[in-house]
Amino acid sequence: MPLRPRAWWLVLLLLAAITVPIVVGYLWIVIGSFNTRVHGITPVGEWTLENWRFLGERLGRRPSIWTALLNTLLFAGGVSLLVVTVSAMAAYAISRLSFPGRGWFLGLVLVLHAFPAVSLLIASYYVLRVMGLFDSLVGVVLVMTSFMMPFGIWLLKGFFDNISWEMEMAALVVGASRWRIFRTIALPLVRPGLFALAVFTFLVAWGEFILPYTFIVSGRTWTLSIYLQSMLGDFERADYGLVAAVGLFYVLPAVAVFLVGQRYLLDMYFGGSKG
Amino acid sequence: MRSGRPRRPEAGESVSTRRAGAHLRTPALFLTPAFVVIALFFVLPAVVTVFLSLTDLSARTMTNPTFVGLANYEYILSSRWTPIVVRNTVLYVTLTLAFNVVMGLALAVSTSLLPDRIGNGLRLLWLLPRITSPVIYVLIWQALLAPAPFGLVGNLMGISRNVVNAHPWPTVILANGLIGASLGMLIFTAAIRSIPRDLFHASAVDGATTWQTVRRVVLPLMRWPIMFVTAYQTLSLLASFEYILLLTNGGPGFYTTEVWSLWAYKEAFQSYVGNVEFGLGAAMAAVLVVVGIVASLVYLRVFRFDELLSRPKVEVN
Amino acid sequence: HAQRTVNLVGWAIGPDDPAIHRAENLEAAVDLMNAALEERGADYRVAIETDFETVSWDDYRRRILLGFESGQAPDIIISSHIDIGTWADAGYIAPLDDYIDRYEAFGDIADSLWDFVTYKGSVWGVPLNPEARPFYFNKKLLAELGWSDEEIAELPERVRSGDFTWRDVIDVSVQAVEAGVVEEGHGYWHRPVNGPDFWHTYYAFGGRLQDEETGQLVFTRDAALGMLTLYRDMVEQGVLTRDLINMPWNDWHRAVTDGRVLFNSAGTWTWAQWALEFGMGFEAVEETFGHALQPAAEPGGRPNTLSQPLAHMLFAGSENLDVAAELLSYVVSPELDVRALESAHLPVLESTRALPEFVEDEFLSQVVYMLDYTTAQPIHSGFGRYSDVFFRAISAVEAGQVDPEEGVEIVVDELRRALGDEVIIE
Amino acid sequence: MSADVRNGDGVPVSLRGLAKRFGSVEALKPLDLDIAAGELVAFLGPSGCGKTTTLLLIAGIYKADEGEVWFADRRVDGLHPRDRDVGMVFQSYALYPHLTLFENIAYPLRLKRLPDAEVKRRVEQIAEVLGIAEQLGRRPSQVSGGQQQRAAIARAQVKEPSVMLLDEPLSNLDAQIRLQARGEIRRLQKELGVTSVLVTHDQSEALAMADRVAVFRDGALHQFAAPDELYARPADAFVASFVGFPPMNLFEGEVRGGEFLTDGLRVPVPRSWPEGRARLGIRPEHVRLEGDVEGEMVGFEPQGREFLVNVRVGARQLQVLTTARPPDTST
Amino acid sequence: MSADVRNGDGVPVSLRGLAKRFGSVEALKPLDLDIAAGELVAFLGPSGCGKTTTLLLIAGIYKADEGEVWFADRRVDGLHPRDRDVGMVFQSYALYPHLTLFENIAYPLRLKRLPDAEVKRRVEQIAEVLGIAEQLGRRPSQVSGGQQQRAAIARAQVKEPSVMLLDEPLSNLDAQIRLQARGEIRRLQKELGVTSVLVTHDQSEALAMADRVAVFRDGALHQFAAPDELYARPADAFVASFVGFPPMNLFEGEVRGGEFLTDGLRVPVPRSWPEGRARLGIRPEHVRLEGDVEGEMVGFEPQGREFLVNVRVGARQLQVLTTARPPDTST
Ligand SMILES: Nc1ncnc2c1ncn2[C@@H]1O[C@H](COP(=O)(O)OP(=O)(O)OP(=O)(O)O)[C@@H](O)[C@H]1O
Ligand SMILES: Nc1ncnc2c1ncn2[C@@H]1O[C@H](COP(=O)(O)OP(=O)(O)OP(=O)(O)O)[C@@H](O)[C@H]1O
Ligand SMILES: [Mg+2]
Ligand SMILES: [Mg+2]
Repeated sequence: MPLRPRAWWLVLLLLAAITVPIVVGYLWIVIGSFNTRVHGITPVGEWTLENWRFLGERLGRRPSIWTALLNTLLFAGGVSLLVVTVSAMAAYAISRLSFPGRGWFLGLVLVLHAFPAVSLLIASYYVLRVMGLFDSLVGVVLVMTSFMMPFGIWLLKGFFDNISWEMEMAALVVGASRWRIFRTIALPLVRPGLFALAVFTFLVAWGEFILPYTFIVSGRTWTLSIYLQSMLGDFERADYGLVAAVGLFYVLPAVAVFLVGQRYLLDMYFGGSKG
Repeated sequence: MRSGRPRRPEAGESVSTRRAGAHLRTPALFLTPAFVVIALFFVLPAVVTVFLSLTDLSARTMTNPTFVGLANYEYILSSRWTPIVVRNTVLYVTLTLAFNVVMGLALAVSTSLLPDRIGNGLRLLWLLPRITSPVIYVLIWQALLAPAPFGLVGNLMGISRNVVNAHPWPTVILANGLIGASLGMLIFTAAIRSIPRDLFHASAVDGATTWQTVRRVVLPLMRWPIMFVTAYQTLSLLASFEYILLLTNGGPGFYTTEVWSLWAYKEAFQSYVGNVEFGLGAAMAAVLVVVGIVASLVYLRVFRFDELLSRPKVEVN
Repeated sequence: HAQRTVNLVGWAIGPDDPAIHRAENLEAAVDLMNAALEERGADYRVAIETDFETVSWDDYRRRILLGFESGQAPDIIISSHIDIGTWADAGYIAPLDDYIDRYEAFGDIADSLWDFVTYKGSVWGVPLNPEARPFYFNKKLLAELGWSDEEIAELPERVRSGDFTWRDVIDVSVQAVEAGVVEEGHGYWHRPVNGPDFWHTYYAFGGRLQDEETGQLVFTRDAALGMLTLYRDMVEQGVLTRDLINMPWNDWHRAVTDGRVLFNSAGTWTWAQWALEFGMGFEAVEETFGHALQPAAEPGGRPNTLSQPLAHMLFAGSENLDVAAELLSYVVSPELDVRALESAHLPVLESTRALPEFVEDEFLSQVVYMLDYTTAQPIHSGFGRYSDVFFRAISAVEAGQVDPEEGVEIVVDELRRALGDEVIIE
Repeated sequence: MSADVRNGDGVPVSLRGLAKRFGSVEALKPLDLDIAAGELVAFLGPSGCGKTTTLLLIAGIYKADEGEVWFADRRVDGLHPRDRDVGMVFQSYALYPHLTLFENIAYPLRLKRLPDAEVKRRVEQIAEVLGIAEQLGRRPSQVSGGQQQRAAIARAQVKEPSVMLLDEPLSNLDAQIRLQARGEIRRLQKELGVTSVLVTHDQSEALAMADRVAVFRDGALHQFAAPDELYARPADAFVASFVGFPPMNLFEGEVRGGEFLTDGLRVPVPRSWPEGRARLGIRPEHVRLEGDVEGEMVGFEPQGREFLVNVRVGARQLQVLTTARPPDTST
Repeated sequence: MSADVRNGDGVPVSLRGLAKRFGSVEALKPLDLDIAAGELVAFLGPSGCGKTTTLLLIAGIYKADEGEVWFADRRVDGLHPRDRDVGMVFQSYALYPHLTLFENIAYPLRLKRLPDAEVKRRVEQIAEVLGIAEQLGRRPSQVSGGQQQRAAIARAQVKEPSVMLLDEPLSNLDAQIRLQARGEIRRLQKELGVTSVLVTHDQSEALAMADRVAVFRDGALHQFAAPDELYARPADAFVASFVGFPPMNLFEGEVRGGEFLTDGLRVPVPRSWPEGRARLGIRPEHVRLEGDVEGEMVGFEPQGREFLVNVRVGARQLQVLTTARPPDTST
């Protein structure tokens, strides 16, 4: 915001104060991953790199963490791509095309968000089975896509709203179809929105556990979340140091994606334009 | 200058019918993928859920469930816990939502007042809870709130109790609130950045302090984003239970922090032995779907989201 | 001549290293079986693909269920014996009576274990990894409290004889707290989350879970009341912290291994866990902890323990049911069975108990007597709900939300509503 | 002047009873207008008078509520914009910011899937004509406003449309460049002979560039005539006041005995004018500050080479444009 | 003309060595400028020359890198904008979209916590003066551009600042309204006697409204003088070409023997001019199309009452403004 107050450091102080708990929490987990025992955030055990051994070796029957990382990248990337594609098309139509029921459709999209994803799991199972998509990555990606789509449509609609109509008109009169305009003009122009959505979806898919775990039964697609969860089964014996290390490893790529994508995320504006 | 030439209806007729067909073809093309996804993964599962809720489907009866009518709904209604769970849900959704929105706003505004680098850094810190795996996030909470000497809070405040158990509600709301705040923070920050610089300049010249500018110009201009976040988060919260499950598991005691979606999840998915009551869980999910739909319809009306739709300036597709 | 390969799939669950043998034994059995097939000149060989699961039971069971339902389940499933009720009712798993008779290897399994896998008159699983759930006491703390070495050494016997009861647990704990040996609330700890350990105490108070004849679930008011009153008293007298429920396991074990808890109920596998994962080493564990049966409720009452063995089950929809069943007969060989020791579980075969590995394992050979006192959870598809309701009542009583009488009434109410005539309230 | 247009590729455009409303707003009342092939017609009028609406109706972006649009003997209303063969230039230029000028200009050709070599040839040719050949590799944001405007024209022109529509193409340009651009557009249009409609609310632009000017107000056509006719013989008071700058002085009064009489002001008029109530318009540059009329100077604006003086005569104010510096310029 | 300003509430404004850079861009080179109390000064110059920067430095939105700003004997750089007592009108108007015009105008008063009645009185008074009393209940998006502009002026004026800053307040207005607005702003400014700075890139606006004009280019001041002086005696070629419309004809050439010589063109000049290389500027309206020079007419634009003719004489092009219609107007 322009006009930084002179006392901005006071604001900073205040913010820093309420941010301390978060910092402390993550400090705990960082320390915990390098020390055998932590009281509060004071390491009282020995310093060790043992907890990070998963970087170099396979733990138990798990695949290499790098395989899990790659799978997660593919999964999150795939979901992200699909969400962006489907949402962009629908959002373009809602924002830019004239057809009866536009408002109704936008409302419907918000209503969809009210469907509790996990509670519909069993029902989704039946649907996937009927479609022959149960036990396949495609099915999981599709279900995941459906969860993120409402957000995507709302987000991108705002972006499409802001494209000048004249650009669209200019393309129309020189002979472009709406589909062509969508691909060659509209999509490039809302690129910040696409990135924002992609980053956001990616971050959500990054953390997803239940879907890939439940809907793929034969063989196993190890994602990082399954990898992490597999260290935390309810067997009273989670190796917390290891879990902390894996947890940190797990969050790092997401942080990187956020850092790269932050400027896009900070451009996702939900005001929409009126007029 | 009028030509006075009669119109040729035949030409007009044929032209306009062709146009009408083409007119809907394009929107249909664009909306088909979304429609397919919606039909397959929202409408169909919702219908299936309603259907399942009328059966006694469970792990045991999965191959041949029997139709039980409204028995599952009667079961829910007759439960002594229903009012408590409803109350919990309302409490959880409203308090967490309030925390999310207020905190999101506070973060967005305050980080916007800082130099970009510092603001970005702080925003990343606040986003961490959202991008951390829930189990790790809850692990952190449990660790910090554990009884002395393990927990920091216990150590600092000399509480020998496990804070999660001693104060389950504040814990649940804070833990969820920190996560939700980041969505508001991102969206509000983006909204603030989209306010023209001139407005800030004008306000300063008009004699406003930064705080006055925030209160009188920035906040009113965030109407849409605030409404969107409120609506979106309400629905998200209604359906969310993961962190409660991991933190308190609905306890301590009888249903102290159990919310509707957690209840439904437990009925439908969690059981110490192999049997789970999908039918009952489906009934609970169906209730949640209805509540969610009603809530979103109310939001759509109250917040007048239809104003966000403007008439397309191009009339052909 | 052409040789077929029969491909099997097997799923197992457990905590990493110590339990990995559950999967590996399946693979080892394949080698044994193939050798036998070769000898026999059979025209096929067996191969198996195993999946060893370490995530939570809920997730594991859900995945199995969807697998069953979609026909994509593995041929061999290792899961808790109590799952048999639900899965047998649904027809997902195959009865094994014929196979048990066909392969004599199964005859080596301790007779008492078959009860765990028998449901509605049929055998549905081949048991593995039974355990006992001892009552542990901290010898050092007792010594601090002024107990002599003899007194401490006698404690397991006192428990066994019914001389040292749950009431005594309270009394000693109160003394310990008063003497400052342990902090308030650190006298006795049960497990912090829902699980089978509560049932041995319920049994101790004379509770019944299942009617032998009808197979219906049973709820014994008096037993429940006794048990809830016990816990209420423990909390009120500062023996058991009211924040115990929902405590992370890690903190629980830390407190115990740090010597801050006088008594606790846990499992045989905990012994190894304390030694290895919580860094005590076997020697220190040996020095610190003593183990006994779970005490009786009344003087002279019967002490007990509880076992929840796993079972190998066969997917009824498997195309290779016979081959899978034959494979199980190779799994039950002593050299594989003995690997149960790795996870501090007990072997299932009589002949394994003679193996030197077992005899040399002091702890396990010391606790194996407990199997004679063991109890089991019922095999009934409504038991999950039953158990959930009961656990909530424990939680509520300990949190001071309700008193034991109310707790019992609520449980009765809930059970009637949820299970109807599937439960007998007595 | 409409006489001397060349009939290049342009087609005559004919609007017949064309009308459009937005809700309760009658953006365009039924309009009949015939534009000759190769002619440049300006649509002139104040903001909101329906100029853009008319243009978009011709282009096919809006659907007409009534009426027809004919390009020569082809009826085009009902056709999709892409089937109408028009080119259009927007006030904002509407260049695609993510494409280079080359790709912007090539866009219509790419849509036709012309071979690359052909695209290159035609883009370079038109860029040459418009003097932006050097800038083809740059993005719109990297070139000046004038160059953007030329790129927009190039894009509209490159597929050689039979009708060219320009919506305030010059209004975002600095005054200096605007003058130059006027000439260029006019020259190009004449060279190519494309029938063109230019929308503007700047009367000097309309007068300078158009063969004929259509003056609109509130969705209705007020006059359609050549520039000099418009200036010399406005059809009504609105046109009179709208065309010409500074605007014409208009007085309500009475014609009596060869004189026009209004509060404190009498102006000799031709005897032939009918007597009675009338409105008189006098252009500021036709008033000379001399003679025996008593007036007070109430406003004064230097205009560079001239001065615009506001004189109060009786109850009336009169705007006078003069090169002579008035004796005392204090208010 | 700066002599006749009234000393109302205005204060003299003095910029001393004021400078500002953005990264490597020297947006404003050290500037000294003295503005008299009650004077209206226009900052004129092409886009990006630093006009807005200077204004924002005076307002206190930007912090100067160097130099001082004095309002009378109060040094204000270092003060927060709210403590400077300035009013500012932005090119975008910067009206608060969520407030009615009334609340927009009342905003500065509310910040001073004036009682409601007083706020109402003052807002209505200034709205009356500016002719937007009827629109006070509407939002900015519900009124026309001209009304928005007036509301912006009202908001800047309502707290009766001692310095008024206007950043291209007219550039978003239609030509007709713009003319009217010029007069209004000027009148209001004179009435109130507030020291004002008007930023514009339109030379006619600067000439028409300002007591004195400061011409900028690339962050540097080129000339600071009264309009007629600027027109008649530009300090350098840049000012000469920038001020006046159509722009001055400028030729490189040589003065020799009382004549200025350039390719194919010779112009008699005063004998007193020094001989040697020189640049000559001739305003288009000072060229008459007569005499014995041979030229070709290459462009022609009717401008309402005049014609702008482009004549090629030898290798040079000359712009001529004439009221006579040239004999043949075809290219
Ligand atoms: N898409 C639309 N929806 C509703 N009203 C519209 C729309 N487009 C134009 N109008 C209205 O129709 C009238 C004519 O608008 P139009 O844009 O044609 O005016 P214009 O002459 O081009 O004005 P300007 O010089 O401001 O561009 C105006 O009152 C305008 O508000
Ligand atoms: N906030 C800023 N950050 C970086 N550069 C800036 C900033 N503001 C202005 N500049 C640069 O400083 C120079 C002067 O800008 P300024 O806005 O003062 O020009 P101007 O004369 O007002 O132009 P215009 O007529 O286009 O408004 C320009 O090169 C501009 O790019
Ligand atoms: Mg327009
Ligand atoms: Mg500027």
